[in-house]
Amino acid sequence: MPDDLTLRRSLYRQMLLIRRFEEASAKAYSQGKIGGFLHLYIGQEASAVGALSALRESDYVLGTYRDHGLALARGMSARSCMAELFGKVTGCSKGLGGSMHFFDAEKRMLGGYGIVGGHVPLAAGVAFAAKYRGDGDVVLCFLGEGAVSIGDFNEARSLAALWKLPLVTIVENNEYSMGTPLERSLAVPDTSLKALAYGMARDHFVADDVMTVRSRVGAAVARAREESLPTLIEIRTYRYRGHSMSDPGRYRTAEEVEAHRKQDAMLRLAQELRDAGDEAALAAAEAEVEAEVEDAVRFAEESEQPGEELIEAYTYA
Amino acid sequence: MPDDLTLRRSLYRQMLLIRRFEEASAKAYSQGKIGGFLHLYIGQEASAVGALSALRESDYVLGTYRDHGLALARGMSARSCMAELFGKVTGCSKGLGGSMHFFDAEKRMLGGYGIVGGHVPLAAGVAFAAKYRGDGDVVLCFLGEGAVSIGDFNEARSLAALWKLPLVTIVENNEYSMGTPLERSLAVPDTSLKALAYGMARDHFVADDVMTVRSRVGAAVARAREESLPTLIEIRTYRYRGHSMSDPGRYRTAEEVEAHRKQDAMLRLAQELRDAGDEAALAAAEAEVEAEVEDAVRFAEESEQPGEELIEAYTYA
Amino acid sequence: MRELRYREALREAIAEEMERDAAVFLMGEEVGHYQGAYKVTEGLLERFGAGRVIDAPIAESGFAGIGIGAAMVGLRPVIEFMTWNFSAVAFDQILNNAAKIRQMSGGQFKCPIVFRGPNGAARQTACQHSQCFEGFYAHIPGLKVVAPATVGDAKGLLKSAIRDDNPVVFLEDERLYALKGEVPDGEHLVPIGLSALARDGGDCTIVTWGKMRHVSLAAAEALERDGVHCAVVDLRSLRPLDLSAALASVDRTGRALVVHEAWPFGGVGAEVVDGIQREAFGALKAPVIRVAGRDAPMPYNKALEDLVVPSPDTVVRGVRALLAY
Amino acid sequence: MRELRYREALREAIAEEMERDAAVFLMGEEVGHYQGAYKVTEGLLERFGAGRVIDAPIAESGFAGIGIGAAMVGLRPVIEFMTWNFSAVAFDQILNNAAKIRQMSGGQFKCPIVFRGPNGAARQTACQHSQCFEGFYAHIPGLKVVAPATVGDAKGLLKSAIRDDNPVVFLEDERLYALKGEVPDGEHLVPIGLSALARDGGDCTIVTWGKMRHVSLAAAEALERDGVHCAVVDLRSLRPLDLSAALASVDRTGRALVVHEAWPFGGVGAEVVDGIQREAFGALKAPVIRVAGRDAPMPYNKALEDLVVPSPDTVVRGVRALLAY
Ligand SMILES: Cc1ncc(C[n+]2csc(CCOP(=O)(O)OP(=O)(O)O)c2C)c(N)n1
Ligand SMILES: Cc1ncc(C[n+]2csc(CCOP(=O)(O)OP(=O)(O)O)c2C)c(N)n1
Ligand SMILES: [Mg+2]
Ligand SMILES: [Mg+2]
Repeated sequence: MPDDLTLRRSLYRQMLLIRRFEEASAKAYSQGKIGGFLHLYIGQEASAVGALSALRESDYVLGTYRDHGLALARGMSARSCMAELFGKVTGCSKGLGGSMHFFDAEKRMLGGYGIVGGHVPLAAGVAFAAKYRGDGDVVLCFLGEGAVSIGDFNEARSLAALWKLPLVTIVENNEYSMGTPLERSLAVPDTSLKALAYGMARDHFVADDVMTVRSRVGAAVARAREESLPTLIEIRTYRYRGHSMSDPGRYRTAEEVEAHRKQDAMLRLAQELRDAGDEAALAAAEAEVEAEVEDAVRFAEESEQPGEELIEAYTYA
Repeated sequence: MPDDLTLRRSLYRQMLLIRRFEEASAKAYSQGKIGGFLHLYIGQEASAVGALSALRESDYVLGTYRDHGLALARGMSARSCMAELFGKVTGCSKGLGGSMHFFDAEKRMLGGYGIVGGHVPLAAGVAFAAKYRGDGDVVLCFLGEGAVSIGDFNEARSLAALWKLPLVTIVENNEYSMGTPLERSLAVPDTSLKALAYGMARDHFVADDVMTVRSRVGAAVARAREESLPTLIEIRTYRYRGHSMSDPGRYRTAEEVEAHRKQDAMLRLAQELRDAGDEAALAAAEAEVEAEVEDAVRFAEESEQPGEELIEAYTYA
Repeated sequence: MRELRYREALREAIAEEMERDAAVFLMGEEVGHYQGAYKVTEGLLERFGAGRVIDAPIAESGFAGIGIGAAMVGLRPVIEFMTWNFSAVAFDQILNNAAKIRQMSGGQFKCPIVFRGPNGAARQTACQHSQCFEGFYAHIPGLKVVAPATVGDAKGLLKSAIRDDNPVVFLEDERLYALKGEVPDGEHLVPIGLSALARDGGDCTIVTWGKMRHVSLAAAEALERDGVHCAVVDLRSLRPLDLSAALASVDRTGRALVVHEAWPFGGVGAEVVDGIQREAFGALKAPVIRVAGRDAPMPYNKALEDLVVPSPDTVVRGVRALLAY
Repeated sequence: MRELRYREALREAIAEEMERDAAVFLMGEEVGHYQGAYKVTEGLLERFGAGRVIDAPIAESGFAGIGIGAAMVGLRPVIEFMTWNFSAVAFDQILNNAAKIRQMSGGQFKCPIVFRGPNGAARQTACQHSQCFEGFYAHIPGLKVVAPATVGDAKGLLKSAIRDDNPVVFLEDERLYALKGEVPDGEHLVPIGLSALARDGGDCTIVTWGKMRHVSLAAAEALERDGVHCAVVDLRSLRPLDLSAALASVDRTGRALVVHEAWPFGGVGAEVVDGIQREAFGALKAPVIRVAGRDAPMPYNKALEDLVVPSPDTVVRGVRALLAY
């Protein structure tokens, strides 16, 4: 167990890496070096970083297409992530998956998924397997608040509760599903209430402090590991960028975004570290991360394209 | 508004008709005159009869494959229903649908459906149309407690609540989904609680008294008609027969079934009427219903088979 | 004649039918306030109001089913899938309700509903977002399936689909939304069930639909320069399938190449082969062959995606193989 | 050799593989306490316990997805759909997860899972409960699809499917569960991807699968009495598709009839036609024709159902039409 300051430094560094990595990927996208959909996580970093810091290495993580933050927080290298965005064979999914499908078997990052809600039953299945084997591993599954109306979320929730699976489902409520604000997508905005009629534990909090995220998710992870009980958590957060790069973002005002940026969890943590006299460490982190991201971009640029033989190579095992 | 006694007499007659109709269909099934699946409603009559008595003619009803009771309670003729079971062209669905697919456009019986949960979004759609037109009609949708884990129930519930549709969803909790008792299908046995996190009104009661069913469902219907608000109701009930004719029913004891038969809502109502000095009316009802069912069977036997031209006739409009 | 973009032609079709018939409404994700994920429905919310242009939460099976229920009682829903890939979660509603309601009710109910959205690959959207659904839906009796390739057909077929009393699977293409083309002035309806000869030629018959019409025409032009004359038949409707133009052409050419983006196994492509070899057996100088999307999930990488989706080059190679038979 | 029923052969296959490999488990509705809706899994709960024989609530998409997730991390789930009709609500899980996981993870994860249950018409179960799903699933790269017709193949193919590292769609048939047939003693594996010549004959080649193998054989016997010699090829595996036996036979007969219960448009039947006309073009004396289920939702009425599903009579008529060509 690292002491508090060391821990907060490392969490800060992870948040900073995610932000700089995504700023660089946005730039590369505008230069046409990245194609398809690119969903940025900027603004939500505290949620993934805090939550994943509560896991042990053998635990599992699954998420949506908005998966860069999860991947980096899970310890996947900026190189393999950036190379994946560039569609290179050195990417975490060999350039076949792209932004929405980051996978790393070794890190137990079981992927980013493109069909809203579709990965939640998979997460329950991984939890089922952990329980089947009795190895005490826990599964963390991330989804957006726009995903709670769809069938698969409901079916996974029903089965996870009935079968007491070691699954922690985290709904990142960032107030919008694409251009749809909460009032047009949900009759009841607190999605963690959906645990109630299912006999599942629940929690609900704001991701303004990464340490809070860590401890609250930690409690759910402990419940899953020790009692094999699922928890549904809603983390209130906010994305600063559009839904994806093509989103003009007309559905919200610049003022609204600004107001949220003022609450930025990463800057808040930076301030705390500064107050703790950590100025130097902050500067070091900034420099390290910048170098790491530059290196990742260079690596991605210089890497090879996947060969034609990879088209059918993974259709079957 | 009929006076209480007249009303109870008529409800009793409907319940009796359903029971005798199904006893006759079970007999015909064992004689090989009816094929496919036959899901009997015997034991649950008070639920359909009480609920539908709270509707007006222009309201709509949808249900599952266990739809004979709904159809008869909705005023469909025993002839057209029995002929459908016999697969005759005089049947309510021309012999093309069979037991699971009773339809009657005129009576606004919008069908029995075979895919668990699949009809619930349809019911929400009919309610959407009623609201779209503003004609004040209400939709009653029946399903079993085994259907609440499936995606479509959840999606319809989410949309009906969000869009405030005039939909009354009635979960008939008969304690079993096929051979599965509540404890193996639901983490929380009261399915009406699933209204909670969706901002939907709810109710929950036992179908031991048809008048109670009528008034409680009536309240929900009024809420739908006057305020265009959906309600989720669980009616506790019990089926005396197997899930379908092929069910050996080994998953429950004869004692359990007996205990429920002792609570029979139809016999209870008969006793009430008897106590009200209605002995003669009861006997008359028995005789009438018997004649009606015999006539229905004869009609079904004597009716024509649908012609080959009907195979493709309704594939397209 | 006016020049419009494919997406504008679709918008015009929806707007005209909504004007004409109060029973027509539009429902889907981001169709209203967001103006449509691909701007097909831009301005419709402002024009027709939130009562008839309905933004739906992410619940495709739920709102597809709501459309079917509404259609049963007389409304004429136009349900947008943001892309057809997301119709997979509504597959049961389309297969077991939309396509069955009429038959299982003994003809008492109809289901006049249009399911529409972009089909096939976009650009580097990877395997879950790049699929062709015509093979799944055209297999199902009770559904109609259309895939307009031109701007005029986009408008004319969508208007016919909205007026059709059956469920219609309407396959658009994200890569065609910006395409410009001519649309006749005034009321323009294209009947469902008629193919079109996009180009005539006596050496080989290319049978195709959707975006592949344009790929096939580009190939035919390249071949023309080498003196090879290809006819290109655009099926337009996949169910019902009209092979008359294709068969008439094969009668002359004796050679047929079926070009489609969808996976090779089964599907509409195989059905077209089946029909041609059966109806034109005597005329065929070579077997009917196909140029199809590769039999694999779509890779994200741009270069690989370009190898998976048929291109003018692969079509040219297909024609040459056929001529060399 | 022992004589078993089709359902017993399936049960034996599951039991043997569960004995052999602790990673194999069975999940589905009523598979345990109820002993299986069609008694295929009778006794397995008592034998392997509730930890490995899991009764699931009605949530096909949920438990199909749970199976896929479990398969990703090394378990080998056997997921039962009470009938394949109910797989429609799990279509997205099979299409977008089971068939994609391996490719979209760049080959890091496999998905060794079997989805099994009865396919096609039962008896008078009407339109929502009488459908053939091979056309939908065989279209999808990443899936394997098998349809055993005999008792021996039921056991041997199911064991191979459970050991396969890919998602396998295993199509049984409610009308075959009581069928008796021989099963070799000891370990009996039938490799996926091999068709079988069920009967030889020089006049016409019938290519079929599943229950239609038996219908085709009955037709062939009737024709034999009139001196018409038909070969009957049972494909057994639909994806991968093995046409070698069919092509070898067509080389001799010059005539091919494809017989299947599934709807006529597209699907596996059209794919088989496509392959035969392409590979055996020179040998064909007549076009390849098909005897298929009628292009309509299944009627409940018994007489009409019997007209929709191919019978020995319709197959005989098909062969005669082919010979008369
Ligand atoms: C089944 C399905 N329907 C629609 C989409 C298109 N889509 C992708 S993301 C998205 C919005 C999701 O919002 P939310 O769940 O809140 O997650 P966020 O993007 O805010 O992280 C939509 C509609 C999809 N990918 N899958
Ligand atoms: C999607 C789907 N899965 C499985 C089935 C098979 N099935 C038919 S009825 C039934 C049990 C339903 O139980 P419940 O919902 O409680 O209704 P009840 O039969 O008790 O009225 C099952 C599993 C089906 N028809 N549809
Ligand atoms: Mg969101
Ligand atoms: Mg029940």
